[in-house]
Amino acid sequence: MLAKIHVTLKNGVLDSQGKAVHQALNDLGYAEVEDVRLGKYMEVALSGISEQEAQTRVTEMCEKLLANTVIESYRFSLEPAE
Amino acid sequence: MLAKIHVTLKNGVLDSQGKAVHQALNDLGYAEVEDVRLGKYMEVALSGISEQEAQTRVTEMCEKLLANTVIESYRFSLEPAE
Amino acid sequence: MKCGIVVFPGSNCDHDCYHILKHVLQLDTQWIWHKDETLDTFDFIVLPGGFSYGDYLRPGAIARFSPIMKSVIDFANRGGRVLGICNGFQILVESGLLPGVLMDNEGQRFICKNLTLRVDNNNTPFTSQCAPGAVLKIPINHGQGRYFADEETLKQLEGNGQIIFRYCDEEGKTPETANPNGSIDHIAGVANANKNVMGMMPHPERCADPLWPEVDGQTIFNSLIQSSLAHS
Amino acid sequence: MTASIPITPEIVAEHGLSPEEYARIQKLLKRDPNLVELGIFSAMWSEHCSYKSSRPHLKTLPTEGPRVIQGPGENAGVVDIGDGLAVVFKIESHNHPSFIEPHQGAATGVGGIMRDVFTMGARPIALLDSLRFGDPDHEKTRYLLNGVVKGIADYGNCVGVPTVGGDIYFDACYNGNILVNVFCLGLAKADRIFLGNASGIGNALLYVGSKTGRDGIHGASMASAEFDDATEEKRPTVQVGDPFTEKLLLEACLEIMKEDWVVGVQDMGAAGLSSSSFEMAERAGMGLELDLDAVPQREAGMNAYELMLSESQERMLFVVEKGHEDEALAIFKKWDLDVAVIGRVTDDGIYRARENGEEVVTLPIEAVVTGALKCDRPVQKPAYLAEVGTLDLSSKEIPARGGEVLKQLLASPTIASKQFVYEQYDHMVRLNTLVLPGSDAAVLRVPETDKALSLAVDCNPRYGYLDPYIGAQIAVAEACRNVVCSGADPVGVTNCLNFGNPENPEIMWQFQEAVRGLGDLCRFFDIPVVSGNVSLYNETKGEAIYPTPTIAVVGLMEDRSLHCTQGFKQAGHRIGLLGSTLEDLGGSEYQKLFWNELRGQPPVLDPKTERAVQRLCLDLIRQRLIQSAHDCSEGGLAVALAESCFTGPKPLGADLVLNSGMRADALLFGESQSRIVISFSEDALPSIESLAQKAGVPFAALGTAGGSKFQIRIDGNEFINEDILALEDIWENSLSRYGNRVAG
Ligand SMILES: Nc1ncnc2c1ncn2[C@@H]1O[C@H](COP(=O)(O)OP(=O)(O)O)[C@@H](O)[C@H]1O
Ligand SMILES: [Mg+2]
Repeated sequence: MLAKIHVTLKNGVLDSQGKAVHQALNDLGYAEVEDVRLGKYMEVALSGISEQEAQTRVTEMCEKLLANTVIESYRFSLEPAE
Repeated sequence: MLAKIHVTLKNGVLDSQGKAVHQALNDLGYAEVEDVRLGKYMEVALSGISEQEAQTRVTEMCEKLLANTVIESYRFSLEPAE
Repeated sequence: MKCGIVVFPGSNCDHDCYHILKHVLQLDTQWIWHKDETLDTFDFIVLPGGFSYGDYLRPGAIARFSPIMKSVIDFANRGGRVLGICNGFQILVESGLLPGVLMDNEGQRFICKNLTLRVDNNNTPFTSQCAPGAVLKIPINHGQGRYFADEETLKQLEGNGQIIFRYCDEEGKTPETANPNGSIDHIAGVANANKNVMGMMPHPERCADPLWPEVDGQTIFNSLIQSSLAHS
Repeated sequence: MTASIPITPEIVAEHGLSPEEYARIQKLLKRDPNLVELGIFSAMWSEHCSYKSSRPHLKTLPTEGPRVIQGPGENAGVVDIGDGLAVVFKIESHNHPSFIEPHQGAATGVGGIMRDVFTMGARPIALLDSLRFGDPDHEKTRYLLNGVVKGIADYGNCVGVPTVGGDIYFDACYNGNILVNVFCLGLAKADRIFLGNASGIGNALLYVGSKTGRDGIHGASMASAEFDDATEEKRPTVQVGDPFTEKLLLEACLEIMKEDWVVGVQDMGAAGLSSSSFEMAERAGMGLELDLDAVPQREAGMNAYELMLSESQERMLFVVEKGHEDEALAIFKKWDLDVAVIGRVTDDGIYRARENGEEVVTLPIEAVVTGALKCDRPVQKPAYLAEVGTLDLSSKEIPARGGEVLKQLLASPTIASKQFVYEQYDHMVRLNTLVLPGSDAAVLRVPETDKALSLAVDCNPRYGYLDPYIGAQIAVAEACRNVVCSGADPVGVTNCLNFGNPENPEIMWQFQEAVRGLGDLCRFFDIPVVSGNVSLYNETKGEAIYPTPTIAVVGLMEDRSLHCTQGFKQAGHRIGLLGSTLEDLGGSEYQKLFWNELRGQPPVLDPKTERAVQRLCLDLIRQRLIQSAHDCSEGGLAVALAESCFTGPKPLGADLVLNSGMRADALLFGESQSRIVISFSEDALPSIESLAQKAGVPFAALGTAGGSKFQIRIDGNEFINEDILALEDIWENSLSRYGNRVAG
């Protein structure tokens, strides 16, 4: 099974990296860019557990390690391994 | 319009972050974790251009700035702004 | 007096802290290995700077789960004094011993340079030897030192005197130009509510050897020593 | 299976081997090689590993001296500094990878050179980076600058080795081929130096570090595509570094090196497992037996070809005495590293590697390591030299005032402060950096002694273009002068020779001349060359870079309290100049910026004068007669004076008077060698004058430090009068303004 996890900054937290990329894109002539938000994308390959277990376990992993919930939110989907 | 962009390391490129996170998850008792790959996720808000234009422009942005195409691949989808 | 320095994989200011505590300040100084699970008795513990676990994922995120950290957290919760410097600060924040987070520097670049800090609370075990409002010259060395906390937390920090250091200019003022990394309210160091745990991004161990022209970092270690003496 | 593919002429060509070279392989083996073996020959006989074009020339360098413990030929050079200590150092290039991927290219360059140093048993304590970029206006330059600097910072900072100095030049000759040369210095016990030696029959060959992946497997794109049908995308050939693993590897290596049963060690650099294992066995005159299946692997299904040639980073090969394998494994496991016994030392001089139980490599070791055809490359003096050799100054207008000129020079990224760069590097970790970046040379204390080391790196490529012999000499002279200005005696040199395609006789001539210049001056100064690196083929589309023999010098001072820096210390101090000024405008930054040309002769370098100036300067520092010393380099006297004004504890103005019969632009902006700007308190003047006279060195008092203006009068006329803080702002911030801009 593959957990595809997105970790993004919560609203209201200044995304300085996103801001820098936004600025850079504008400077490069992409005037149509209005906003940029940067986050992390993770793929965690899991084996030997059911989808239901995976739901709980991955939530736990995110809460504990993969996201810093003071400033970040996370969401994930589970897919059969390719 | 919102471009949702995923940038990931190409196959075979050492993912030292993924390796460290993998190890950490195993150490935390998540023995089911078989592999971890880390990448970036970006949301770029665009305005005043058509979807077709956006396709070309976002591709260009990825090639030029958002992805390091020597070691990373990217993919994106375009969605109407929320 | 006995102090300990935790060595995480990737710590790289551990030797520098050791040098200051052991050779300059002549304390009984011990290494604490991250894989150990139990802790000796110590008067204080230092979490040194560096790149624990390569700073992968987020600085401090993986280190906080090192086997030794359980004992360090217990030690802190029992009132033991813990000083986190730079990466050590990041680990304390990730482990929940200190409030807030440390994010990418606003300019997106690593910065190593000398600068000035204002002591905003000298009534702590880490700053008791500083004059109120004293301006200390201490270098920074980090890529992810932008302190952030939400408004409510900030209010609490302010109210409890938990904001220990702020980046400032040479006169102690805090214009935008004196904020190297975009930290909220210029915050460079914070303590927990009990003031027995403190984290700071600047490196006092880099200016505590009388060999160098600048020795302001000594006041922080001296404060720790004095307060530990008073304590024991 | 990789062993069974028949070798066709196309495959041989793909591997960069000539038909003659292939015939030689057949003759040596008395059979056809298989594909794995061919890959090994290809890597080992490449220019990079075999030094086939450069070796005859390098042999002429002076490499010996009473302090030399290890000269060229090992992973790094070793120089005795007394007190039972030795310094281990080397400089190396990572030019091509950095052009393709600046961040990873530069980062892995740092990783590689550090491994070269800790392989020898030394703890790395300092890095220098010598960088060459294209024209600042070239579309890729800013991106490359930022990427390279970030790469060096990410790697060096993480491992915890301070980057304490370096140099940076910008010139259009690097538009298509930047240079990233990184120097590392380590400290070791003089009697605990480790060599890359695989001796002792039955001893174990230990692999340690990261797992092997398919990183940077060159020369065989076609061949490897064939055995890897699962490839969805073309495999990237750049290596990616992991500084965290390097840090663990460093600590683990230093820990295991306390043991007496460590026989030899070498890092896996270019050509990975092949070059390290072959070279170790060759040095010991032994054979090796390897089990490739035991090699820790990052990806599934790797074959012998890939395992032998992968350039995955952060890997080392150890030979440990038989019976101590378990102790060795335990130490590496303590540091969470991948480790495995992958082979044994044998006595027959043959290399045997097995894959799935089948022998896929059977090669005579000595023939592989030393058997490359020596090339006696033809040389020919380049045609361009006749064209550019002359410079007619009479047709050039002399500016009436110098303020604007000075401002433009200070803004030139080659001259402007490099603070923007070195602030991104941790230059303080380990508490040894006595003089931080920003002075002529970095000064590091030697822990537990009163000594200090001084480090500088230099090379002006324009001088090398106009005359590679003199260009190389000036590079040595200037690097030594920088070290001397800090108060140290030069004790060792390492060099990185960056040139174009050696198959072009004109390039080969440049190379030969530069090596001759380097050798001659080092012999004259009596400083040994203990290590080095050669990087050839630095060109794109037939456009070669200018000859760039980068020179790093290590200096030693017995009493670290006698170190000196370049900034003026207080108002009222007098300012003077050691050495004399000639009309040296050829190759200058002034010539490039204002006349947009590069022609004439490079500055004159008289070795005797240079030596006299350097000795006098050291004398003055050691007798505590001077408060600052700064050598004159790019931008000439005016820039050197201004820099001394900016870099003291507080910026200071200066009031200066010059008399001369020469063109004002040559006087102020010409780049005459063997000159040092000094400052001193009034009462030291008579002693300085008399010492200078005794030494036969011209000395002139120029004026006084202080005030808010930078003023220069020439023969009674005001030539420059500018606000010092305005000048400082230009110098201080030009490079960061450039680097922080995104486009245009
Ligand atoms: N790439 C770099 N990395 C670190 N420090 C650098 C770099 N380039 C220049 N510096 C530092 O800036 C100062 C001035 O360098 P440079 O202009 O080359 O001086 P000089 O012309 O006297 O040799 C030196 O202290 C040098 O170490
Ligand atoms: Mg220079």
